[in-house]
Amino acid sequence: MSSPGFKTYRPPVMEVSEEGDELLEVAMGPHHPSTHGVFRMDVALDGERVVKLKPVFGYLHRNHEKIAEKASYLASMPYTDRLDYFCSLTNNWAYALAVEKLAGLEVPERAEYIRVITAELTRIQNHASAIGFLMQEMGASGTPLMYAFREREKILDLFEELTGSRMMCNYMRFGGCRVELPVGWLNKVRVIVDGLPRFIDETEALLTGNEILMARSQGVGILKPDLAINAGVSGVMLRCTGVNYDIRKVDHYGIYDRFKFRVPLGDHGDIYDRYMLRVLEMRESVEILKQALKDVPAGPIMDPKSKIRGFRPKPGEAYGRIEAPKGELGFYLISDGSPNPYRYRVRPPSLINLTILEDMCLGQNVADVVLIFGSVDIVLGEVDR
Amino acid sequence: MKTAEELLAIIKAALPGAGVELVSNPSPSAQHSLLLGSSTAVAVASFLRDHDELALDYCSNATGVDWPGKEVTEKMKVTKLVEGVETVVEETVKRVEPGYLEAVYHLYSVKHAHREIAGPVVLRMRTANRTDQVQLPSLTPVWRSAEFQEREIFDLFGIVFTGHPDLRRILMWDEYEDHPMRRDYVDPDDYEYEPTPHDEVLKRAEAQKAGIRESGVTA
Amino acid sequence: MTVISPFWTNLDQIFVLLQQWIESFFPLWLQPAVGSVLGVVAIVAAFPGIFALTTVLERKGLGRMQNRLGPNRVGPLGILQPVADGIKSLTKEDIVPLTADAAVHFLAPVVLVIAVFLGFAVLPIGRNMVLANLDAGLLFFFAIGASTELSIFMAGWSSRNKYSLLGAMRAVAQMISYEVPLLLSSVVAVMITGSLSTVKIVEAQSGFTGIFPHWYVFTPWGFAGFTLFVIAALAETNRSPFDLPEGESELVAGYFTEYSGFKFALFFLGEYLGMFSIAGFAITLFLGGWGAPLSVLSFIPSWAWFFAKLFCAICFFIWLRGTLPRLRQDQLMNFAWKFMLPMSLLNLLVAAAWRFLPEGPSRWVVCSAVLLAAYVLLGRVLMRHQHLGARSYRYAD
Amino acid sequence: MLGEGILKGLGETAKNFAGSFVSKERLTTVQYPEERIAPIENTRDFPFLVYDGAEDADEAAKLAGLRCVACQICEKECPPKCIYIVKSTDKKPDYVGKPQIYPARFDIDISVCMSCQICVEVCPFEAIKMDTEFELSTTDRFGGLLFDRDHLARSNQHYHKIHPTEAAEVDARLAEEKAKVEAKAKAAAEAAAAKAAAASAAPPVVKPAPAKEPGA
Repeated sequence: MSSPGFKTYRPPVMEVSEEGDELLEVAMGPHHPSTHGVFRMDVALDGERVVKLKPVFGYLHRNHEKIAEKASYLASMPYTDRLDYFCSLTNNWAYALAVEKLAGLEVPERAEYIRVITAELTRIQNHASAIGFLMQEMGASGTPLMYAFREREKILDLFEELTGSRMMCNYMRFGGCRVELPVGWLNKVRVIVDGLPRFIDETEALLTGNEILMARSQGVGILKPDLAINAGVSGVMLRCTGVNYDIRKVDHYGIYDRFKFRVPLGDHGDIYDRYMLRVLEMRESVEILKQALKDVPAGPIMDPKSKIRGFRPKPGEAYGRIEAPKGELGFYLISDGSPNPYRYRVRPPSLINLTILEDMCLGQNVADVVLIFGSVDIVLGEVDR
Repeated sequence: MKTAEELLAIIKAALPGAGVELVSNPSPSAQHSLLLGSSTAVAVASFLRDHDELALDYCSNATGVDWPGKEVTEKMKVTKLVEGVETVVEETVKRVEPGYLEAVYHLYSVKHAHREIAGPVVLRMRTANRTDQVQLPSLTPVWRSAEFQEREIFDLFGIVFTGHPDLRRILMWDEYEDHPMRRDYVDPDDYEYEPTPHDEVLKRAEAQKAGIRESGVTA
Repeated sequence: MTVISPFWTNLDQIFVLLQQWIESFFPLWLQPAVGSVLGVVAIVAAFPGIFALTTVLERKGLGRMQNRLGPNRVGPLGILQPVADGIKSLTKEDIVPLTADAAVHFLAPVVLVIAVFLGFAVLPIGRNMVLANLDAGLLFFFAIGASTELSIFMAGWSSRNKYSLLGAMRAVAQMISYEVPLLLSSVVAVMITGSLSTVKIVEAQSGFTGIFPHWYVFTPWGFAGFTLFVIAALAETNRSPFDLPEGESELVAGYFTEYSGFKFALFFLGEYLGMFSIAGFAITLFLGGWGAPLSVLSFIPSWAWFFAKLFCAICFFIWLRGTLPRLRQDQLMNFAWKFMLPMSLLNLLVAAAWRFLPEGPSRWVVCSAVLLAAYVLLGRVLMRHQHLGARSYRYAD
Repeated sequence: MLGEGILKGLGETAKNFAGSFVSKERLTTVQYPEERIAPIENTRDFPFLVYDGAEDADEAAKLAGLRCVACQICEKECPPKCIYIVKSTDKKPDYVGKPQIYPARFDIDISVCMSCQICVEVCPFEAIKMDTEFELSTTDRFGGLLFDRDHLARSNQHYHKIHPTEAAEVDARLAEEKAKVEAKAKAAAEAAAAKAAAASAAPPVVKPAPAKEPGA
């Protein structure tokens, strides 16, 4: 197989717009301050207006699925932390859920409660960071981002106390969790959860009424509901168009049915709606955490009969999915009875939410392309896998 | 949501000509799937999407699976003349099952999302073989969400989707020839190996370094 | 004027006395030249010093607003940070692109800094402490201020770089379209004072009724003029919500992309000095120049008051930079032509009405009512035209 | 009304600015080399091998106390394959006294290791644990980041220092196992002694049925 030598770089052919004047070809990325990682957008500009936009992926592609096929089921768990490196606990949970469906494992009560608590904490710190990065692109020089990171640090310290690492938690196992809660951990979580509404109020006071934010984000990057459903968009991007589809309510996975929480919906499908939905979802997550922290039952955190090594699910296949902060994160596993999965597929919410990036950006101003892209809230580890 | 059997019955009733079979799934998740014939796949897909009661308008996941040809050794009872006497003889026959590439789609309904708990409706399409006939009809016209995912299947598995608006490689660079996710994929050896301290990785790194040192090209 | 003890008057006039003392060493025919040279040396020393202080102040202020410490490693509390930055910019290699027009590329920062320094000539820093007491001081300032756009376009054009040209075009468009409301909002103070000379404008505001000074900002048209002037000043110096040219997150370019080393530092210096001079003029026109805020406090030297007010203006600029996101190019232009211009024109009318209405509360009510009505009306029309506004959100059942 | 939201936002940053001088909540900087965050107990950075012995034991004592029996389970289970074990030919007694193989060479390439602690999870002999030492920068990219057995071996006291509760549990389990093994050994020794005594005391006239030792 001859290795492809690097041919000399061929500059993209200069396209001509209908009016006949040349389009300005701008390649935004991969080394670009506002592309959330290595990601390139080939944008054709007619003056300030975007005429064509082609996203280019693959800079961070390490073929996580091929590695998983060669490794055991357990060995892939730490790699799921590296998918969406902002929300490692929800990635772990999605993978564990899919394997539990594949092998039909039960999860004890206490582990379910721990899963909900850690997942909602992950959702809050992810939404806070997403808002911070969006404001950073809008020009507010880091202030909202620093407030978001101040809260995120507290939550990451909680994760470090529980799992041993701030972002690479590797905490869930097939049939439960890996480590028992350290003494006093739940009280620390209660203290931090009580402080969160104050942070959300501070963010709302700083940003929600801000006229410049309204001017820059209302009516920009509008997404229609039927296109969103057809394009498989999920998470906040789908709900901002008014579609009521939250997998916690649809699939009833975990023990979310025991908690009373609401799902905010937007009506305009623009950047301001996505910002507001993330703020309101943070408030709902705080409600869930308050209810979950009230009665965490005692008991084992791991299904006693599940083995750590030599885990061989019976042949068959399963598709499990959860409501990750960025959208619907799914794992599709085919097992052939051997300790290695025959096929291991990750359904990345970020990649599929980008399918309609071009539809949202056409005709918009070039300054808005960065905002629309920021409001989708993607992470390249998950897009490129 | 209906079970796979009921779904099959509905499709058979509505589209008699559709070549749809049931593929059972032994795992406890019991997510059985429907194998679509490639000729009528798009028709069945748009039927499933537009059917007001099923309304499978949300294609959550589209992925490829590679099933290489397997040698199947079967024990067959063969009556054979052994020294003139009719006897039943156990014989092992080695048969090579032809391999194929498969595209799997998981569908959900957003319109009827809050009815009862619904496992995904799984559709499968299989190519004729793994070498030359690797065409499958693209379902992107039916579900736009399959656009990037079908490009990824083409990039990593090599299934050519006819009718896809913009079939290009999505993850690997355009000049790349091979398809990495196939079971018989061989790593190109021009990677600069990060020499780890042991076994074949180390040997390969040294060989490559030696190779580079001789040819004078700096690493 | 309340009686002020000689010690304080001497302190107030210390620089003037120092200048006269030095002049005494020179022959009579040489003294005016030496006087102005001393004035120039004072300005060239003082304001770059303030620039150095402001860079630290800005980074520490932004840090404190964001719950973190600013730079505190270089010198106690980070005071020597500007020295470090200065040395760094001096030692950095000064790269000039091959295709760049070298002469114009070199001249651009020089023109900018010279133009900005000239602006300080007519700025009254203290009681009879102004370098050039021109009768048309304000006119001189705005004429010189207009040439900063020239240097920016020179920088953008000469770098032969697509992005810096785009950045320069945007910067020039923004500065020119905000030049108009800047001038119109300052004309108000000129109308009431009846003179273009900055010294006279300051004197017109130096009286006190009771303990409150006669600053123009405490009148309805003065307050409106002040806010319009400050908003236009922000746009003139590419600061905070209007830092479009160099703060572009999409084109990642500004007109000084191709500059590095000391030339980049010169642009930086030019921008900050522009900020000081325009803040100085806002103080001169509306905040009573070197006047004391309360008659009781007028014993404190006049130049101290000027620099105190300048310090407050700098903190205000930093405060805005830490809070506000950036406007888009077309919104910026709309805001200038559809909101700032009508408001400043209306402000002229209101000032005229103020001038001819009899004294007393009726004048206050009429003027402020007109201004408020215009503000709310224009604001609502502008917002409704783009149907912006707060939204309420429904929840799934 | 235009500008109202902006003023509210300005108020917010002003509150934070003023607050940063007053409340600890609004100033979160920890000036790293001088100030340090309190060490969190469960932190995991890179593995180390546990040996039962004094903190400053010499090479031989370290090896003697090493718990690792070179079963290579961690080498198989390690996702990025960064552990490399060469078994020894001879055996050495382990903490219970039973002769066990020990690793002649035990390398971990910490430039490859992603500190996921799966080796700790799957190790049946409590021989490898996660350290909390993270300032490990070296100038040598290959040799410096390749830790050999002696560099990895750390005493049980060190383990107690960094992970107190976990270490206590592990010691309890090992002690209990040791007690069980000793009890069985003692019981077996008594049975053998009893049999020997019975055989030597009287010529085997009649073979007394050996008393059935209660199952250990």
